[in-house]
Amino acid sequence: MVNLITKIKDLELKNPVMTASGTSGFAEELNDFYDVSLLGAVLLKGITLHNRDGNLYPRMAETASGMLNAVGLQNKGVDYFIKHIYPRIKDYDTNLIANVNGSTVEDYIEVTEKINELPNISAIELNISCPNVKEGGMAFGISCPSAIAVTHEVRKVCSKTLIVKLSPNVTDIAEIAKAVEGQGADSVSLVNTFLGMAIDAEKRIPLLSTVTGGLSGPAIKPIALRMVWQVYNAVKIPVIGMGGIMNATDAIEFMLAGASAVQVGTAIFKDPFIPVQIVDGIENYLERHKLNSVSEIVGALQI
Amino acid sequence: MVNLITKIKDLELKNPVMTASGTSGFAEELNDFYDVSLLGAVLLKGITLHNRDGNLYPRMAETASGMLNAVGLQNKGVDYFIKHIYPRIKDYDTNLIANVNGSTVEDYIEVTEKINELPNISAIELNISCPNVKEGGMAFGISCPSAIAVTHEVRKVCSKTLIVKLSPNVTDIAEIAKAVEGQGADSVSLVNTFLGMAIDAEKRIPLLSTVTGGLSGPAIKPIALRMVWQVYNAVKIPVIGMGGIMNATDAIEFMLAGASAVQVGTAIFKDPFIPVQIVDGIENYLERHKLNSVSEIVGALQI
Amino acid sequence: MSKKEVRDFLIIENRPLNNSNFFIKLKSNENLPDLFPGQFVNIDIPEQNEVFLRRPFSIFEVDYNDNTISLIVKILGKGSKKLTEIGIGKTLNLVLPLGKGFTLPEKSDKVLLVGGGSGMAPMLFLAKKSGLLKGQVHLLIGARAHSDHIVLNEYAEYGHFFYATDDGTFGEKGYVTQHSVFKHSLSDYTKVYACGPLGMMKAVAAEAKSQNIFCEVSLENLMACGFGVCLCCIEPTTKGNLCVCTEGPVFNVNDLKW
Amino acid sequence: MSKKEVRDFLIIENRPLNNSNFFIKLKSNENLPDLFPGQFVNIDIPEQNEVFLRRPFSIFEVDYNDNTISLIVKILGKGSKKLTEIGIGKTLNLVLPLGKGFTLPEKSDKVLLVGGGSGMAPMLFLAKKSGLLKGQVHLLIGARAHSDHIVLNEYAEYGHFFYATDDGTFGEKGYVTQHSVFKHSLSDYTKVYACGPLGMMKAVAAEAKSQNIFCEVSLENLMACGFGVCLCCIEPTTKGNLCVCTEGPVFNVNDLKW
Ligand SMILES: Cc1cc2nc3c(=O)[nH]c(=O)nc-3n(C[C@H](O)[C@H](O)[C@H](O)COP(=O)(O)OP(=O)(O)OC[C@H]3O[C@@H](n4cnc5c(N)ncnc54)[C@H](O)[C@@H]3O)c2cc1C
Ligand SMILES: Cc1cc2nc3c(=O)[nH]c(=O)nc-3n(C[C@H](O)[C@H](O)[C@H](O)COP(=O)(O)OP(=O)(O)OC[C@H]3O[C@@H](n4cnc5c(N)ncnc54)[C@H](O)[C@@H]3O)c2cc1C
Ligand SMILES: Cc1cc2nc3c(=O)[nH]c(=O)nc-3n(C[C@H](O)[C@H](O)[C@H](O)COP(=O)(O)O)c2cc1C
Ligand SMILES: Cc1cc2nc3c(=O)[nH]c(=O)nc-3n(C[C@H](O)[C@H](O)[C@H](O)COP(=O)(O)O)c2cc1C
Ligand code: FES
Ligand code: FES
Repeated sequence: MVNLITKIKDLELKNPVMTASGTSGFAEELNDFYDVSLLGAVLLKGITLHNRDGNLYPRMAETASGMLNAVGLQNKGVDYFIKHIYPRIKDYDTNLIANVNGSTVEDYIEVTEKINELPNISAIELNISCPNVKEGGMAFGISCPSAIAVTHEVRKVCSKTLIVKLSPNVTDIAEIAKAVEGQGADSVSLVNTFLGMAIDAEKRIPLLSTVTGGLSGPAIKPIALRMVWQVYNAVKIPVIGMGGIMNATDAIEFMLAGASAVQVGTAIFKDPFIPVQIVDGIENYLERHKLNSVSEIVGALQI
Repeated sequence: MVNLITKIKDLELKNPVMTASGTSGFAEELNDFYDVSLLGAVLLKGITLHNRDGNLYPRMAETASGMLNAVGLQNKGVDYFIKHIYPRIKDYDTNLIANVNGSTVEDYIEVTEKINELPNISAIELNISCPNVKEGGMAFGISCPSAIAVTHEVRKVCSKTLIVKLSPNVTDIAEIAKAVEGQGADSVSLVNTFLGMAIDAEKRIPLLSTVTGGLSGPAIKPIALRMVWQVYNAVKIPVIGMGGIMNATDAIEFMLAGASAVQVGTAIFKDPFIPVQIVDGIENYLERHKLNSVSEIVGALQI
Repeated sequence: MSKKEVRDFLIIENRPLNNSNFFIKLKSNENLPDLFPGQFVNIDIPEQNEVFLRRPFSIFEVDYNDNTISLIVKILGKGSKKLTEIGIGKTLNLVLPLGKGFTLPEKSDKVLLVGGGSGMAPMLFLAKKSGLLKGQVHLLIGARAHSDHIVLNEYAEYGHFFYATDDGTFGEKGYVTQHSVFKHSLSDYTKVYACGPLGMMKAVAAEAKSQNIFCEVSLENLMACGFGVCLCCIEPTTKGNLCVCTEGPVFNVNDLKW
Repeated sequence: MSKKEVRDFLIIENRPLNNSNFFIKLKSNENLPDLFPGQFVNIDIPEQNEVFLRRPFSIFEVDYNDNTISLIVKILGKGSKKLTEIGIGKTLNLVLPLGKGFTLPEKSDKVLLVGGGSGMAPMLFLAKKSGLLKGQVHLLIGARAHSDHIVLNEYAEYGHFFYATDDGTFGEKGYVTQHSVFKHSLSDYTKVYACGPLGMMKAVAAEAKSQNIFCEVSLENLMACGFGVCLCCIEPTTKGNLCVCTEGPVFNVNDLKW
């Protein structure tokens, strides 16, 4: 039996496979298909301080080997989450990780303070990389000073494992990773979506109500993999990799590039079972390669 | 008959379709398939001051809807080009545009000076965005000061139309575009390839000899399109768009987003006739939409 | 909510119904879950370089005896076209059952089902499943021209059919909402259901609303996941932005912001 | 250089030769250009979501009378697998003719053709096209085991065949370079040609070089374009980095940096 246990600082996962925020609802929808306790963690959909309706329809456009989304953090706000959703999901036997969003540093602090009180939330993923909101979001994640500012403040009120989710829409992602590491982030997760755009040539209009949206899926995998490798070589904290992972081979590539764990996003739309299949596929890979523990492949790329 | 004539500053193209540098050799290889005079322009493969062997094999990896390359500007140097290649191609009845590269500002200047002497080269594309060379290349294109420095110097010695080719590996491409516009660039072309990476999970090695390489093809189209739109809205000079264009619809999307002309790169590897088919497809689109001139669709996206 | 599944089906029929709509019958090895009119499946399109996401299609017919479901697929773009080209004996991978179906009519109801094109599929399923007498079910079917009409004679036993075409080549000339059944007798019905082009559904809804008649429509918003995790398919409603894939695709028109 | 083309071919045969190699015959509507042993075609793989670029395959047989070309395709990954699954009657899009072929032998030559797996294809084409008497052509074919061998009896008239298998289940046991023909009689040949796994070609090349025998090999470097524009397929040679797709795929081993 190979050992799939993965540690993100103090947080222990039964395996390195998580779902990505915004692609797996509040875990309940996946639990309609299978027992989510098969997964290392489920990232909950992005939460903000107040109710957000999100952006107008259409919010989605298919692209070559990928998709654009412009959901814009639709959610009912942190209080609704705590009162109505958390009680329903808190006993799932997996790690639930909250994805915290804000338009201002104060927003981030307040949401974090509230989530921090919930015993069955294992960790907080600080999303400073949402490209689909007018204020805040990605704006925090594309410059070092703002990334530092928000991480610094949130760290003070967050006693749980703190993961900072990075934007790929930057010149030097390693620099941002180092900056948030310096503020006490326990881990960085990357990448969020790439800012992209799609057009209906016949109608001469954008396909998204917001004109631009976030690109995800296999199309972005080569860039995401490169970024994970760069960040892994720049920081000491564990890296969580994602971006276009569709199968176990993809997941293993991210781990070889330096990811301690992976998140699976858009693939879930293709097939909600993919995260579970990836767990099996990693186990199988380790057995075939006669490795005892999944930690042995983390950063094991031979250059 | 619709009017396909396109102007990039003083440079007149019979239609807005060019090939992209590094994907169409020195025009001769395409001319083996069809008469290159059907095209608006052919971008010649990147030229440097001295002979460059390029990077080691393997230089290529297929990815989802795209490919990575790590050619590294293999070429025999500008003098060889002038003596041996230019005489063979100079009479093709299309616009030949030289793609100029360097490791230092002095390199760029010297290559430009030499190319500037060649009467049948219509324009110079200053490549400050090659991700596959250790020195220079993309390093110039990812910060405003260095982009300004090289454009400023090259402009002084370039009396031809000067196009600056931008890197997408930046936080704010519009800022770089404005910076080079300020130095007298006649046009900007974008995007060059995205820095990416691919791994052989079984062998645990990178698929490229250089570990990272440049991502091109349909995978990047949504991001490239967004960047063209951002740059179009930021500068007054004509924008040349590219990144994953595979057919006339893609080309028209780039033009609607603001590109005065387009370049077709990786698609040529799939089918060398694609640039020609795109010319026909644009003509057909204009007729169907009862438009007289291709210039009417440039930036015609309705927001 | 019943457990959702990802399941392979065998294509056992794939044939044109008219120039743009196909009938596709799929068979499973195992028992089918309960499926209701208005529910849909999400299909992975095989062997197509350009389609990335699944494509949703309403369930048209279900046979629990031989574990088959049937669809009516209209060729709209790359994915639907590919579906109609895949040969018998090949496998399709489906996610099902998805969405909430129509509110089934009561014994006392008299219903009008308004359909167009592939929007026929859930209407016919509903007619069959309604449990009403033939006289209680009127089906008003619209199309551009005669050649676009899907005529399925075997459904004659489930209701009375009325036809409208834009060009008058079959049934009455004009839109469904201009059809005599709709214009003059709408108030005869206790429930109106519609599925088809958005413009048609909006016109039906407007009339039903103004006459205060119960009316449900089935929306076809663009979907990425189909099971409620992506929030791409939302429709603005009086209860906020709701997911069409889980809170719909069937909505009471009173809840919509039309 | 002859004009290059992008052309559709019809698949008229597609059948296994052994457990991993397929024979695929393609027919064109129009006359074929001249094609030489060692040249290749670049095939667009249809109906495969995961293959983006074309895949290169050596020309095995050409029939100018019925405008057919044949290939031997070994299943290596996604693209080659898909090719072997595409049914007769379907269309494949090819770029051709690509690359430079082998230097054809002179009338006085005695040649040894060393092939392995799908590397047989250009070797058999060369044997047929050489114009030499059967006695002047020796073909030494290697494989892992008997079941991996491709035996094409109709080629017996073009040369004498010798076989080697790693496990001794067919012909002599061992690598081709350990075969008696190779070990003891290499100096009998005036020209040696090889196509197959890199290790095999390198071993053959080393021996031929040491004995100063003319030797050409056909390389299979990864390609993006296949016609000289991308510079991805380069091989380091005494003349610098050369494109395998235009300056090769056939190289004289003296020019290679092996
Ligand atoms: C719940 C539900 C049930 C459906 N039931 C059926 C059914 O029973 N039979 C049937 O034929 N179709 C049905 N549809 C519609 C069907 O899903 C689309 O026709 C199909 O996804 C189109 O895919 P494509 O690849 O052929 O088109 P694409 O190539 O993806 O698109 C072609 C063009 O159509 C537009 N388009 C595609 N899908 C939609 C959409 N859903 N809404 C608006 N515009 C769209 C695209 O933007 C594009 O302009 C249903 C849709 C939903 C959401
Ligand atoms: C000039 C030339 C002539 C050829 N002639 C023939 C022929 O006649 N018959 C035949 O069966 N094959 C031939 N090949 C090889 C053939 O092109 C590859 O087997 C095919 O491209 C593999 O595609 P795939 O999608 O099946 O494999 P993929 O799924 O793309 O790859 C599977 C694995 O094989 C590796 N791989 C793929 N292609 C190559 C390659 N060219 N060199 C080294 N490793 C590779 C990949 O890196 C990967 O690890 C030829 C290649 C060249 C360049
Ligand atoms: C529809 C959709 C909604 C998303 N919502 C969120 C979100 O709320 N918070 C967040 O941090 N990331 C969000 N993301 C980004 C994903 O978590 C992930 O970073 C990205 O999609 C890349 O991974 P993938 O290619 O595997 O999908 C969303 C992505 C998609 C496609
Ligand atoms: C194999 C290869 C070589 C390239 N070489 C160059 C080059 O020499 N100079 C340059 O400016 N861009 C070069 N590029 C980038 C292309 O010109 C183009 O910017 C990029 O590929 C995006 O367009 P596409 O998706 O249509 O290929 C190269 C791209 C490829 C794939
Ligand atoms: S399609 Fe994803 S939530 Fe409805
Ligand atoms: S494959 Fe492109 S140059 Fe050889």
